[in-house]
Amino acid sequence: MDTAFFLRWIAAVTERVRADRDHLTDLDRAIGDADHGANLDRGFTAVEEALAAKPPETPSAVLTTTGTTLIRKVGGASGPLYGTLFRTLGRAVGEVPEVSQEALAEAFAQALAAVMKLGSAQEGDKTMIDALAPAVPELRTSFDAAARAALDGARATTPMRARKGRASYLGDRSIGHQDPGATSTALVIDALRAA
Amino acid sequence: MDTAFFLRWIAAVTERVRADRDHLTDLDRAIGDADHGANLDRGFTAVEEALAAKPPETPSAVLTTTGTTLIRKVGGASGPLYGTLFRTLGRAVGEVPEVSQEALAEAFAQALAAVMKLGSAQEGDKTMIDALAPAVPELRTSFDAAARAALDGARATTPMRARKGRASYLGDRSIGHQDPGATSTALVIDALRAA
Amino acid sequence: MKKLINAVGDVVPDTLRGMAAAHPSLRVDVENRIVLRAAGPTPGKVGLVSGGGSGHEPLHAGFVGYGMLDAACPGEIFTSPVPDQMIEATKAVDGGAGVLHIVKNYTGDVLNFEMAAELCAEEGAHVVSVLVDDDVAVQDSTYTAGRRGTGATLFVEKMAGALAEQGAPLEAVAAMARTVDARSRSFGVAFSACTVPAAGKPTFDLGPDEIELGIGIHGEPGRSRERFREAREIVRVAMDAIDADLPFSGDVLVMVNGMGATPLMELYVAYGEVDAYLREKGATATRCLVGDYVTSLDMAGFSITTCLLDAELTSLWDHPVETPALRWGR
Amino acid sequence: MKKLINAVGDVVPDTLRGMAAAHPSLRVDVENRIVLRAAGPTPGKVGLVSGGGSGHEPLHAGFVGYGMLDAACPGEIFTSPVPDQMIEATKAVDGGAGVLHIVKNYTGDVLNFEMAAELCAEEGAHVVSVLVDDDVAVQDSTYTAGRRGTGATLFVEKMAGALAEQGAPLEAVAAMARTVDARSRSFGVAFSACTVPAAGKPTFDLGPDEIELGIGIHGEPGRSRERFREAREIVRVAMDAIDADLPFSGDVLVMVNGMGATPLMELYVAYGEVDAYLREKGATATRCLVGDYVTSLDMAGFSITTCLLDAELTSLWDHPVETPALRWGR
Ligand SMILES: Nc1ncnc2c1ncn2[C@@H]1O[C@H](COP(=O)(O)OP(=O)(O)O)[C@@H](O)[C@H]1O
Ligand SMILES: Nc1ncnc2c1ncn2[C@@H]1O[C@H](COP(=O)(O)OP(=O)(O)O)[C@@H](O)[C@H]1O
Ligand SMILES: [Mg+2]
Ligand SMILES: [Mg+2]
Ligand SMILES: [Mg+2]
Ligand SMILES: [Mg+2]
Repeated sequence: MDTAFFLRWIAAVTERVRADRDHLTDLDRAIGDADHGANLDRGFTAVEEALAAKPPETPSAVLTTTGTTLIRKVGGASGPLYGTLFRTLGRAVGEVPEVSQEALAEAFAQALAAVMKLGSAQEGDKTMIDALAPAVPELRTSFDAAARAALDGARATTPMRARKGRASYLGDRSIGHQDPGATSTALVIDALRAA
Repeated sequence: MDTAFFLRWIAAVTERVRADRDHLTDLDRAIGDADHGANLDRGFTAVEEALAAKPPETPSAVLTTTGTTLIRKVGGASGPLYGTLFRTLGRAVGEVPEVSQEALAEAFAQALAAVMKLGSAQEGDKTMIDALAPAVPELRTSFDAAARAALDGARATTPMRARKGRASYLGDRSIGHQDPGATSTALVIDALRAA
Repeated sequence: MKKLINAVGDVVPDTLRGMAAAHPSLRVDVENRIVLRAAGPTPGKVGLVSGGGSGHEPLHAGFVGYGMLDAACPGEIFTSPVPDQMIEATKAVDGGAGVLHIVKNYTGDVLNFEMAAELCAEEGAHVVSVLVDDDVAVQDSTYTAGRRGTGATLFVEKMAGALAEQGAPLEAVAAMARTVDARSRSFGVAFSACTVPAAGKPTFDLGPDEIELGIGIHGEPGRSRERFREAREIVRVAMDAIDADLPFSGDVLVMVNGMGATPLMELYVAYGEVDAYLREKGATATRCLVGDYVTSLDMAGFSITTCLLDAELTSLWDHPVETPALRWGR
Repeated sequence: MKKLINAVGDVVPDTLRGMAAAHPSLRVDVENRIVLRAAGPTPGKVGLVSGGGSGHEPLHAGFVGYGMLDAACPGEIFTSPVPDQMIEATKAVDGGAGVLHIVKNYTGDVLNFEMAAELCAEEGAHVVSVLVDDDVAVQDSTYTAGRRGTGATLFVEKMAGALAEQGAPLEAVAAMARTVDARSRSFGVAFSACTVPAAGKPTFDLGPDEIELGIGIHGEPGRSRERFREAREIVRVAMDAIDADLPFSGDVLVMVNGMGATPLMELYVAYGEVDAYLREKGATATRCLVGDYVTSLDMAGFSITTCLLDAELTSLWDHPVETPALRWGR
């Protein structure tokens, strides 16, 4: 997968986030503060601009610019978390012109660890980790399998009681709602198929 | 008409005001500040207490106590206006044990003049004057006729454009609503029949 | 009706009890509904008394203290107080230099203050009354009760209060109050009606896209109902109405006042537009207040009050003030 | 959604522009979203930086000035600011004695401030962070993100700010901030949800007889939904929750805070009940604030924040302060 692939991926994510913006915000209204869609839309719009302003020449540069821009523009919990995810991916793939499926899968494993460390969340805490963690091993086999795993993981957050992020303040009242961050993570993974 | 008659009259007014409280407030909501019923109810409840605490021994005392109590307890535009009405009645009937129909009518004529002077309102300004003024001449003949005239006068305020009081701020938008003060005045006059 | 109250009939006394507990600088007579400075009257100083219906908090009781009022008389909600309150207050604050009554121009306030002033005069007190009538939404003509007194009341209380504190005689303090009123104008806009507790429902109904222009401070509907617009345009309507009546020039004191349920954030957005408007007209907002000062219970909306300043008014505005709701310089 | 704004995307910059116009004591960088004291950093004084999502006005920008913050970083509405803002602010206020970051305990605020502090430290700045986590409605356990930071933020900013102004070193100022947080507790109640402009509809729906108990300041629903009750009972629920966590005794600083759409009158009614409750417990409300200080856009409701005072805290509270939203002593 070359630089163009990663640019297509990020473009697809940007498009999906824009399309699903209100849905993500609605999910966040139920158990958060009604801004998750707006946050990611603001962030990826800035990413789009950053990538257009100074087109990166390696896969690593695409991913690092994406991560840094998200950290600089999103704020909230998702800014540092998604920012760390993409920056870790960028560091892990290294300065190469092409990234193998295996190398990408390995980079995602490192990114998952970094995000879990930053947010100190575990699987089952009803966060983006619940979509990311099951997808990572599947990335070795196929994007389709990873996308399915992420989507299933996101859906599986519905009956969970949140233990991290704003939703945790709701205690048992967080049960019965799908986590917005897990939902957007499923979208990010799913967009790999379109790239 | 003796002291007992005037006590019955004020008691009847008190009862009617209580029963029509919400209606009067609703009328005031449309073109005023939604307090006319509450104002009069508070005032006449205080009158009831004052008359019970120190039972007056003449018609004049009944009327003066009523007027003074209204001034002391109502506030708003209607406090001084109704207070002046009853105080003027009290002064005009004089310290006699019985008041003739003619003397009462004459006292009402003086009260009308006093209220018009205090509020500098004319007939047609969409105020309590529009119920009071047509009733006063009829008082010489019968309470029934006076009550009818007051009620007709109150109803006739509906198409008027207010020129005094809060309703005047609404300009043309005051048109189409019956004046709360004229409505309560019709009730005061009508209560003479029950006394 | 969800209100943070105990019982409809207890709102005013409960509010006063809360104020008494919160502000040791005030002496609150809950029974007789009079709010005084705890320190008592200042000998030789003109006393300032104001009052009006409750529901406009912090007006008036929140402006009792050094540099502003000596006493406030809160009436029932939206109902002017009764003469007894004003008479008691007048007696309590008379430091020997006479007492100024600051009266908002409403039939009820005017009549009750008039009765009080007459009775005070009969008892030998020296009382002068000034009317505040700043609301340009009301045509001042023989066909109305005259303009309403709204936001400028705060300006009058502040500047006349400063002059009184500086030792000026009653006539000068009253003249200053009239000057401030003459230089001040207001215009109000409602996004929602308010609910008088005793009435239990909103004073009017507004559709989701409607606003009322030219409202007063008692939940009355305004002069016209219009389509909701962006802040810049709504501010322009209000400022145009004021400018048409008394053109802006020079230094201007501006209050962007919330009606009770409008967030401070939105008031700052509006203030930014007011500031830009004045620049366009070649005038300058040199002093301002942004916040809830003269409210209408839980109404959403705002009002703009302006006062054309000169050096004297500016220095009276800057004079120290120490009240629950307005404080600087000490 | 009727809001006094120009466009959904412009609310934060328009608010900052309004603040800049209204308060010459502030230097507002609208582009980079940083609010500073116009006078610049005080040499030798510890700099205080705070920040968080917008929509809580006057928090934080309204508390920038003598005796409180040196800088505030406003994020998007209810969204924590980004590290760039905090880094710029930290540099701008460093007077050579280091900088204190006052962080409300939310995942977003914590993570972004952490990143900023790391980068500042890499560049050689001396930064210490303190977390504010005063909300007793949230169980503080390994199963939550910990208690939320709400009203006590104001207390921390005020008292740590006073100590910094008095020349104390960074470690002492940070320790004081932690002490104030440890002695402070909050509990919030919503009568209505708020509407985030970008979302366009209320964050939750409440029936005409329902209230949310234990809400935070971001329009999140609370811990439970209950039937509407009179002020005395609602205040008791809030005070009982606080008292169970940190029993009242001695001198207490109390803030009865409006969430944005609750009239001052009602806040005073509530304050009267708080005062009575404390007396019952043998404690005394010796200092208080009643008004809108830490808001949630247009939410109706209120919160109570208390802090157990001692002589030192009382004197830090009384220390002069001169900010747009809190001012006394100068
Ligand atoms: N500690 C955490 N670890 C991992 N993900 C988290 C954590 N806290 C929150 N999240 C994710 O962030 C999402 C919320 O993002 P967003 O709404 O943009 O930020 P905020 O909560 O600051 O408003 C949640 O749905 C959750 O998936
Ligand atoms: N100048 C006036 N002269 C006579 N009646 C008046 C005048 N102004 C107001 N009123 C009467 O008072 C009524 C309103 O009384 P009320 O609601 O109790 O007082 P307020 O207007 O102060 O709230 C009006 O409906 C009108 O009939
Ligand atoms: Mg969120
Ligand atoms: Mg009325
Ligand atoms: Mg009234
Ligand atoms: Mg957020």
